[in-house]
Amino acid sequence: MSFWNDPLKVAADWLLGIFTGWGMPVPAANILIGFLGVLILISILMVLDIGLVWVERKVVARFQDRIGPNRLGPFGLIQPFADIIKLMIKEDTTPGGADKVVYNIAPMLSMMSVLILWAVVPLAPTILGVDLNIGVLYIIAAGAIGTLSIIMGGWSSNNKYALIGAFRQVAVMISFEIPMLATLLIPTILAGSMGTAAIIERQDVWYVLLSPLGALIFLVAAIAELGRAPFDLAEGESELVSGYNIEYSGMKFGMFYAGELLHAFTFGGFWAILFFGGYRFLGLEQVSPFLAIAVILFKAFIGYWLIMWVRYTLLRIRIDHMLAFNWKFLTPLAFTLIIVTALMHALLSGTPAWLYLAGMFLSNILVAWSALEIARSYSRREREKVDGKKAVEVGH
Amino acid sequence: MNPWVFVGLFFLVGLIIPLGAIGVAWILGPKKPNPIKQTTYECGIETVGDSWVQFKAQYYIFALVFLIFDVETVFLFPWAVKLGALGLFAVIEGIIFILILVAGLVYTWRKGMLEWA
Amino acid sequence: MTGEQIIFLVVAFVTLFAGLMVVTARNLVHAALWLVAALFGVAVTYALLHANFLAVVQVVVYIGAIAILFIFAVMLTRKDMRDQGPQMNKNWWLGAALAVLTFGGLYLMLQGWSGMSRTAAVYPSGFDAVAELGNELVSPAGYVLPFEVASVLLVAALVGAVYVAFNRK
Amino acid sequence: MVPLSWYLIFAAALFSIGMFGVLSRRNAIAILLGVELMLNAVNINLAAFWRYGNVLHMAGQVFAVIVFAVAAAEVAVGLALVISVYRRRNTVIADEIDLMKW
Repeated sequence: MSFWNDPLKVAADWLLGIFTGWGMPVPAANILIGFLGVLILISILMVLDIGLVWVERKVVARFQDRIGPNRLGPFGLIQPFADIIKLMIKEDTTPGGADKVVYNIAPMLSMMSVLILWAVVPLAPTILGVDLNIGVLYIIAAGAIGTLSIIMGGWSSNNKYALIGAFRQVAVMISFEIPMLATLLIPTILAGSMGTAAIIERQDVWYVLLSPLGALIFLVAAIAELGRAPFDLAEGESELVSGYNIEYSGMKFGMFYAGELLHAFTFGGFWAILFFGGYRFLGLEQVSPFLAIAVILFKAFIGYWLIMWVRYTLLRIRIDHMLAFNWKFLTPLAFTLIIVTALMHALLSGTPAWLYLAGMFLSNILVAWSALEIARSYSRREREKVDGKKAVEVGH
Repeated sequence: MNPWVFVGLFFLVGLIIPLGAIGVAWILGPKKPNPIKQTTYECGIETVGDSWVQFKAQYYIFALVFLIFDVETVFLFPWAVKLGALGLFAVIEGIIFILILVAGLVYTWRKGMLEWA
Repeated sequence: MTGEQIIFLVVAFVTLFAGLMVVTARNLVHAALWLVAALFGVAVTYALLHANFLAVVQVVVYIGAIAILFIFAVMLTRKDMRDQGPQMNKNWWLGAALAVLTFGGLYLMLQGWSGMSRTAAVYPSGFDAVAELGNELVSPAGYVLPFEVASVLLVAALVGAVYVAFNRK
Repeated sequence: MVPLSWYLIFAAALFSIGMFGVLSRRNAIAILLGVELMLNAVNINLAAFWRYGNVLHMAGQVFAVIVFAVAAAEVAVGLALVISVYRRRNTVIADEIDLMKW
């Protein structure tokens, strides 16, 4: 019975007994068990990734009023495996003049930057890779490695499109990292900890209710960080063909592609952890760890679905508009939100829970509303300036 | 034990799995390179010069602004962790910190450095 | 030799090798990428020292921001980046001699110091260094002034850098 | 357990490598790369002394954090100067930037 309550510990103890029985010292055995656990987790993630290929293709087809893969197996379920086999037996070309070492490392780093994120994802109260007390910053650190992999891939391909695509992508990624860092501060302030496990434990009220604006900014910044539409200007098919991964083929391209899908799913998971209570849902997580895993995967999938919805509905934004949107609107808004959240948190802590909740929620709405009003009046003035100029020109 | 050992394991496995996938593909796939196949793909047009074209200085400006904001925002994290226990005084210090930061943003904005053109 | 020592030696060796490549690589983009490797090695060193916050900040700030800025700067100053010509100035042997002398001098000085072979106390379990750091950074008895001055310094750097590099006149 | 001396010698070696880079590279950007190595070596020392001294006193980590800020400021201004010189004189070779030399 205890296995169903705490499967990780039971399995680890069982393995520890076996390994020490072979005469292995305890720390070495612990590390070996950790290695096996990580290997199993990441293998499951890779299988999940294959599933995501099918989900993505099926969902995009539905959004575009098509059927999507439907030939191989029921509902085209075998399609992603066929894709994998195709990637496996495809010739792996390297462009002439490419920087071979950097060129080959880049796709691996790209995949790795996604996989290491799962070290801080708590799947259930007792199932967590590592409980780091800087968990939230770890997300950004992993993102930094992803940024690096893009610039490496773009530079080493010896292709103008790839380099320009990489530059654009990196400019967007680093720009939107600032609002993302800023919104990560909000769960940190509310929970009083940077650890992802602690943030979930202290989330008796979903933080999306305390900070709806923060959740929204985080989602926007996450989509930009992922480089998906409407922020996928590196891919700009009409100008750059495919951006930084244009010269990659076969499995190396597959790594970039699979990494992007898993990254989107992972950020859905982080959205759930930071703002939607992670594995917690109506006390289900107390019943069984397996239910908790189901809850967090379901929430992550909802986030992923939302990201897909945005991707296949909106148009691509031009780079100057995107950067202006970030630096002139999102970043000041995010910093205002931190100031307001910190002030309200300090002023309202100690007051009844309903007052705290109402104060937080209303202040967020107020900030969002006034930001929209300022933006609206600014754009009206800009429009009038342009219209006035036109009127003068016509008058001449 | 140091918790980073397990983070290290994630890095290790995170490298091994893509390496394995690419390695299997390398073993299975055909290897018949030829000069045409290895030309740079630029929509069928012959490549002129190398890929090192002149870039807009604007990329550098955004990276510069990003660097400063990145460092400053990262500094706010220890403050945010301890915020609940420290009270209003610490909150005001943090707000001053953010306002100094925003002053830098306002300066860059007014100088017209955030324009792409 | 314990596991920790082996990890330290491997990390130190890799970091120093990457450092040597930074100062000798002909291609500057390669030098910047080797710098990333060296900085990552330093981040691992922080992790070995239980300095969690420093380790992540090292990756976020150095690899995520400073290395990117270096690569952008290299791309912008393209005419000099062709790998032709000597990458070292004519006094490079003097620099090398000075570096070796510095290392030798530091090493000898350290040998004469009594605290050299000190080992660390066991890391107190349950001690949250990040919260303590936050406390020190904003409490008036701690380092609140350096904390605020750091912000002023960064804004000054931003203003100065923007003004110097891109004054449109 | 790793003794303190290993960290200090490691930091000293990294510092010397950085210094070699600063003294002997011709390219101004490469010189700044060397400066980064030197700053990192200093930071290793600060973190090591924090860990091997009293862990409850955060001074070492606070100093290291301030060094991060200084490093960021140094890179921002240093690279801006290099780019400024490049735009005016079309070179980033330190020997050729000799307007102030007599």
